[in-house]
Amino acid sequence: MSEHDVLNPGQMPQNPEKATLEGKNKFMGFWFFLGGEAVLFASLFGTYLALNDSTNGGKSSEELFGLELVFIMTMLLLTSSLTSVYAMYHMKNNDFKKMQIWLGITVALGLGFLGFEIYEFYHYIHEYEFTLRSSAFGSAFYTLVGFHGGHVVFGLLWIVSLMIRNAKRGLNLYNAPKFYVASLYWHFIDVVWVFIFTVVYLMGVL
Amino acid sequence: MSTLVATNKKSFGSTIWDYLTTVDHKKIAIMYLIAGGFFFILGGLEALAIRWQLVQPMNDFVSAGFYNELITMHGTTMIFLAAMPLIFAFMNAVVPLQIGARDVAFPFVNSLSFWLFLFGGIMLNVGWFTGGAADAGWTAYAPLSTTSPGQGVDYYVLGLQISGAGTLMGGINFLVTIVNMRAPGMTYMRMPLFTWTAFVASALILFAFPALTVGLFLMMFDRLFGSGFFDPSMGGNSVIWQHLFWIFGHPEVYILALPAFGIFSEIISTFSKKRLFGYTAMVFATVLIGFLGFMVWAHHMFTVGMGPAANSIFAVATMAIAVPTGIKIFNWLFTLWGGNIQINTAMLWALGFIPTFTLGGMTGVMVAAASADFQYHDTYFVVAHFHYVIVGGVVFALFAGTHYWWPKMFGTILDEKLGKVTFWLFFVGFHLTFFIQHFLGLMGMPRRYWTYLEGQNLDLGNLISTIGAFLMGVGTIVLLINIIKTSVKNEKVSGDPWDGRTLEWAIPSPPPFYNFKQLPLVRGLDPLWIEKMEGRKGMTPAEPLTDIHMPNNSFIPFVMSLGLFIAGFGFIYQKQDIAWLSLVFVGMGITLGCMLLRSVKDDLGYHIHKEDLKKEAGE
Amino acid sequence: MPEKVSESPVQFEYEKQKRKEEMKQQVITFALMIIFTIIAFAMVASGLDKLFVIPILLVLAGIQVGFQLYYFMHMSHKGHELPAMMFYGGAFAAFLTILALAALVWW
Amino acid sequence: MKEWMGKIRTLSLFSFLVIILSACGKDNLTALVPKGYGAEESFNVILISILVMIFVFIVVMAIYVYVIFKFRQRKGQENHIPKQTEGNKTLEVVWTVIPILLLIIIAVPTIASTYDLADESEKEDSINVNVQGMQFWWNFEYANEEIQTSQELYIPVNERVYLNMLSSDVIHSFWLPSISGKMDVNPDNENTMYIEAYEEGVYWGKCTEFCGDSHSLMDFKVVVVSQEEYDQWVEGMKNTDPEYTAESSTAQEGQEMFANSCISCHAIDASSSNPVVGPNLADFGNRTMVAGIKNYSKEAIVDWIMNPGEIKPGNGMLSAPYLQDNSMEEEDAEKIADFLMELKATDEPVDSVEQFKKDETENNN
Ligand code: HEA
Ligand code: HEA
Ligand code: HEC
Ligand code: CUA
Ligand SMILES: [Cu+2]
Repeated sequence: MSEHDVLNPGQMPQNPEKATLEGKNKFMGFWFFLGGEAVLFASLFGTYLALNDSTNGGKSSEELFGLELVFIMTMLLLTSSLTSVYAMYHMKNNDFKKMQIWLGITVALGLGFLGFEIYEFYHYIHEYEFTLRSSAFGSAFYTLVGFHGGHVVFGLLWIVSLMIRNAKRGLNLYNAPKFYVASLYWHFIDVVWVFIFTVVYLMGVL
Repeated sequence: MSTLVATNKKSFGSTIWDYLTTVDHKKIAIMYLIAGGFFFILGGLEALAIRWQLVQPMNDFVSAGFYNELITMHGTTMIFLAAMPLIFAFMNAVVPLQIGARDVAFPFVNSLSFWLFLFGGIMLNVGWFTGGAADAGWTAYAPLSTTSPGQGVDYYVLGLQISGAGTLMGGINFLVTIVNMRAPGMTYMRMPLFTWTAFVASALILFAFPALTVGLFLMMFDRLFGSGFFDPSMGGNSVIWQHLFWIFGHPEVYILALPAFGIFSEIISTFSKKRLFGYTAMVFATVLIGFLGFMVWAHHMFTVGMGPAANSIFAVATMAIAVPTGIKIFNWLFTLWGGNIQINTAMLWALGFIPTFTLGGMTGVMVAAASADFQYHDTYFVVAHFHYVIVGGVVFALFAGTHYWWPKMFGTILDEKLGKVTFWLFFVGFHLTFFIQHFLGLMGMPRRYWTYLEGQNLDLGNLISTIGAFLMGVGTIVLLINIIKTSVKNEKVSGDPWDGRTLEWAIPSPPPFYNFKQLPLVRGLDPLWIEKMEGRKGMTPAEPLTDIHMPNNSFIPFVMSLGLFIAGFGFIYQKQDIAWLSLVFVGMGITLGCMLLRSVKDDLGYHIHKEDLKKEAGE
Repeated sequence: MPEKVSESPVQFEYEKQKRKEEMKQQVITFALMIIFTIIAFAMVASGLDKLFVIPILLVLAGIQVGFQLYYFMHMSHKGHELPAMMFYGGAFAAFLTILALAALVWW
Repeated sequence: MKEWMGKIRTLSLFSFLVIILSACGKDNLTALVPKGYGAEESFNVILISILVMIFVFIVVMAIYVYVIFKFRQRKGQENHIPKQTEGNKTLEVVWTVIPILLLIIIAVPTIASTYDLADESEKEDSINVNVQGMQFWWNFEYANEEIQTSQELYIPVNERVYLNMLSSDVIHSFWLPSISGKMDVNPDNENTMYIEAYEEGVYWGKCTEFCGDSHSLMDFKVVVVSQEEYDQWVEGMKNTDPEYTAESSTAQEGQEMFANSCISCHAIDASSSNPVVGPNLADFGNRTMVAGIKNYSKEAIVDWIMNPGEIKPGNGMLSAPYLQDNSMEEEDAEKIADFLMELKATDEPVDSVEQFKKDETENNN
């Protein structure tokens, strides 16, 4: 069996993402990478916590943040996590079409999230003149949230390019790990967001 | 490409192209060795300049500003561009062979790691030619670094960021390789100690480097985009940088030291003709050192003013590391005990290491005593401590590994006589240079002093120290001569010149590009030794002869790294002229384009056919 | 770690069924996560005391992350021992980092 | 705790060690001959740890030397295959437990003295000095006396003096090896440490945190005087006069030039209301050194005025206008020096300073 063939249900391994050595490596390597990412974001969170009162006379978190927007963003991202679980569910069922659809929904939700985030930043900058250069707090805020936003952008680009690239040829053992790993990445983005909305926004307005 | 073309003689151009595109761990190892060796000499020359400036009080061989560039680049070069890559050279050359694998888990990423390191290293040094290299110390404490004029520190930030990305990928690569690619029967507790230390060091890389990445990002934003993380006038705090740097920095020293311990474990066991004493304890100690290594970073910050509680906690945690390290020292001694010790050059380095490192470790525990560190900190006592562990531990290991694995990597054997000359010159020079520095420190000589006043009783010690440094230089030159001589003579050796114990010695030197024709069946610790003791010549295969799947060469890693290199200049100079921002887009475009290309273009590799393998074997 | 391959369509159907069950669980997990989020936001909006709310917020966040990892990212499945170990390694280093930066910087 | 530590120190082995070590190093600069509370505390810990380390090293080296000689390959034995031992439980326990015990021996006094040296219980009732570190000099403001001085800190002997330290640019570190360990001087957080000297004298202080080009030259002195002298000195400092007029005629000319070129950065009275731009010169006539590093003499002062960048690369005085337009002649500088040498808080320098100057000039000839 060549790795390139589209699989029929009878040939589908239980875990297509780990059926080949390459897949197994990718799967393992990506989890390790996420372990490193955890430290990366921790460093950013730590910096944020150290500096969240250093407003240097400028705007503080209480004055800036509104919860409505963040709540909507949270819902969007949480839901997109579920939809990507659906996508992987259909991948394992070897149902390529449905997987693509669910991934599409995931991307749409992610784009929505991103749109709100851009709006939020725009708002802070233009309404409050709160920027990266306003204060150490500003620096820490934009860097932490912006880093997360950057991850969202990268995740979206990644998933979209996978979807386009494989649209014609369907699922096989060569690309299954790629889809799986991209979905892990997406979940991780959500994990980080849980801490961002808790630590930055909720604790910020308290 | 499915025939075995490797043996054909090739033109110079195609050899270069081969190395630019290779994904073979053995060739990547050689590139790491050459690049790391080059940077070692560069860092060494910087060290010699440092020592020459300090040969007498109020010397004016170099200016204050240039001296600061020298120490910064010496430290940075030695740690990031010499010691780490040389460790990576041996990890690449040896780890896949020791676990019986055909390559690392991600050959493409492996080559990317190398090119990122190299371009990052070049970037760091570009500063020399554009008005001054980084001059804020290898630790780049803010706000000195964030306010340092010129572009030197920018090159430091971007160079380290690029090469750090390479290192991080390398770490993940080795983790996955060791987890997934072991030959049948190679359980974790049968892995050679070098592989174990590579494994733990890779885990440390994975968890330590992200902190540096973040630190460098923050510094880059502060310097280039006007943020205020470390700027007190914006409410920032310079101590954040110190924490981030040392959260990375302390594990970093064990990233260097652990593989060094691994190298010595292999050598001591091979040349005592004994199995490593207390193998299980050695593994346990390695893991424990790695674990504890994460909880002690603030011992570099005892004088920062963290308060007595934090100081005490970090002091005690630091001292705890002496216990697993001591376990290692005694296990090595008892491996020697009752052995049949053959003292050749590689072993000489190992034997030189034991007392030297013990001294360095002991001064480590001394500086770990917080209230005593109020005296030692930032003096030559600390300089002496860390050169004892880093040179006496890591550099000795690199020299030892060079002699030990040279046959495996190049198929020739380094000259023993010259090797011993190198050792003695370097060893004596080393102790002359650094032993006296303990006293210089306590006698009132702080580090990073470009000069010292007359009449402070520091003259003699510094003179001796400088003389020692030049002896080390001569020793290194002898090694270079040795390498040239050996390469010119080009006398081939067998696959197992040392009567080795581990799998890398079970295949020819240098190994064929697919490493193992058939994966070996591992039946215990020191698998080759076991087979030899049972009268067999080599390993029993674990599989029938089948087609071997190989990855394709690729030029993408080189281009991808080049893209980041280009973008780096854009980041640095956009501060002066926004037009430079275009370079950022060009560079990042190249890199992201390469990633996209890599992602959408299937790279399935190729197969070496069974028949060709047979033909090659002359069947 | 040889992966089980579903030899026959019958077995494939069986596994499909199993996955369906699991998927239900995922949806329940999701519902819980939404509820937790709403609780968190509501608590903040209600203006309760800081010292009371913050620990609860952190616990809720912790549970949510556990859900993500164990259910959405399948860390509870077989073959995730090493990923789990590595991830916790990262989490450990992460914890120390946050603690240090939050507690020690201004001491 | 100090008692039993004291007893340990009298052990003959230690006295021997101390003698050897004190042979190295310059008096009042070396950390090996402690003459103050902090340095002594640190030194005790250093001694204890050295003792432990000597023990460890002897054990390691004994085994090491034995195995190398005993088990070295002999001629004709190249193929001998020794017994392949796996390990030894008892031994492994031994070399795990003993180091732990040894570490405890070091850890306990370490923690005790770490806490002791951070003790701030007497801060309220002690002399408090606000220390300001700058590239590349030090300013000392006596919090209760409303006076300030630069480069040379006067403290009474056997008194705890609390230093509250803050930097106005990059990080520096205040190190006084013979009297006390060091503490960083950060730009964002004030650090407090105390010093207490046992003997009168002038002590060398160094900046130990890398702070730029002249980091190596950012020396300061601590002048330890009797309580009496201290009180006189403080009194004198309080009475320094911003309107002071020079006595000799050259000095008067010098003063005029000083008023043109220098007064924007340098004050000639010690009031702490003067802004801290350049070192306070109120007591300059009694300085031990010029700019912290040059032996005190008129030539040195002239050299400094003419070319401060040569002496301390990158220092803050380089932006002085007279240096930008090269308007200073050597003779002018000499006159200014005459004026500066007249600036004194007390007619005679304190004994310690006098002694120090004598020693240093002898030393360097
Ligand atoms: C390979 C690199 C390496 C290694 C292995 C070590 C190992 C250790 N280091 Fe070192 N260290 C550095 C590289 C390294 N270090 C560098 C580069 C710096 C300076 C960075 C800078 O500021 O630029 C530094 C600085 C440094 C400091 C900060 C000093 C200061 O700036 O004031 C401290 C403080 O605690 C310290 C402690 C230790 C300790 C306790 C160990 C321990 O791991 C040592 C353990 C080993 C032994 C103890 C010997 C063997 C044990 C026995 C024989 C058992 C019995 C022993 C006893 C009971 C004591 N190191
Ligand atoms: C792996 C790390 C490593 C290594 C191997 C070394 C090796 C050496 N180091 Fe270094 N050192 C550091 C890491 C290292 N160092 C760090 C991190 C710092 C702190 C920096 C800072 O403060 O920021 C430091 C600082 C430092 C200082 C303190 C500077 C100061 O504080 O002012 C000194 C001074 O003596 C010194 C000396 C030396 C010497 C003499 C060697 C020797 O062992 C070098 C021996 C090698 C050679 C001598 C090579 C010679 C080669 C030739 C001669 C070849 C000839 C050329 C051709 C034929 C082409 N080092
Ligand atoms: C731009 C401000 C500035 C001006 C103007 C200036 N100085 Fe200075 N001066 C400094 C600074 C800053 C230092 C401390 C340099 C160092 O040690 O790093 C200093 C140091 C000195 C010292 C050494 C002080 C000591 O405590 O040992 C003397 C003497 C001195 N200046 C004299 C003068 C004279 C005389 C003039 C005028 C002709 C002058 N200065 C003009 C800033 C200035
Ligand atoms: Cu100030 Cu060094
Ligand atoms: Cu450390």
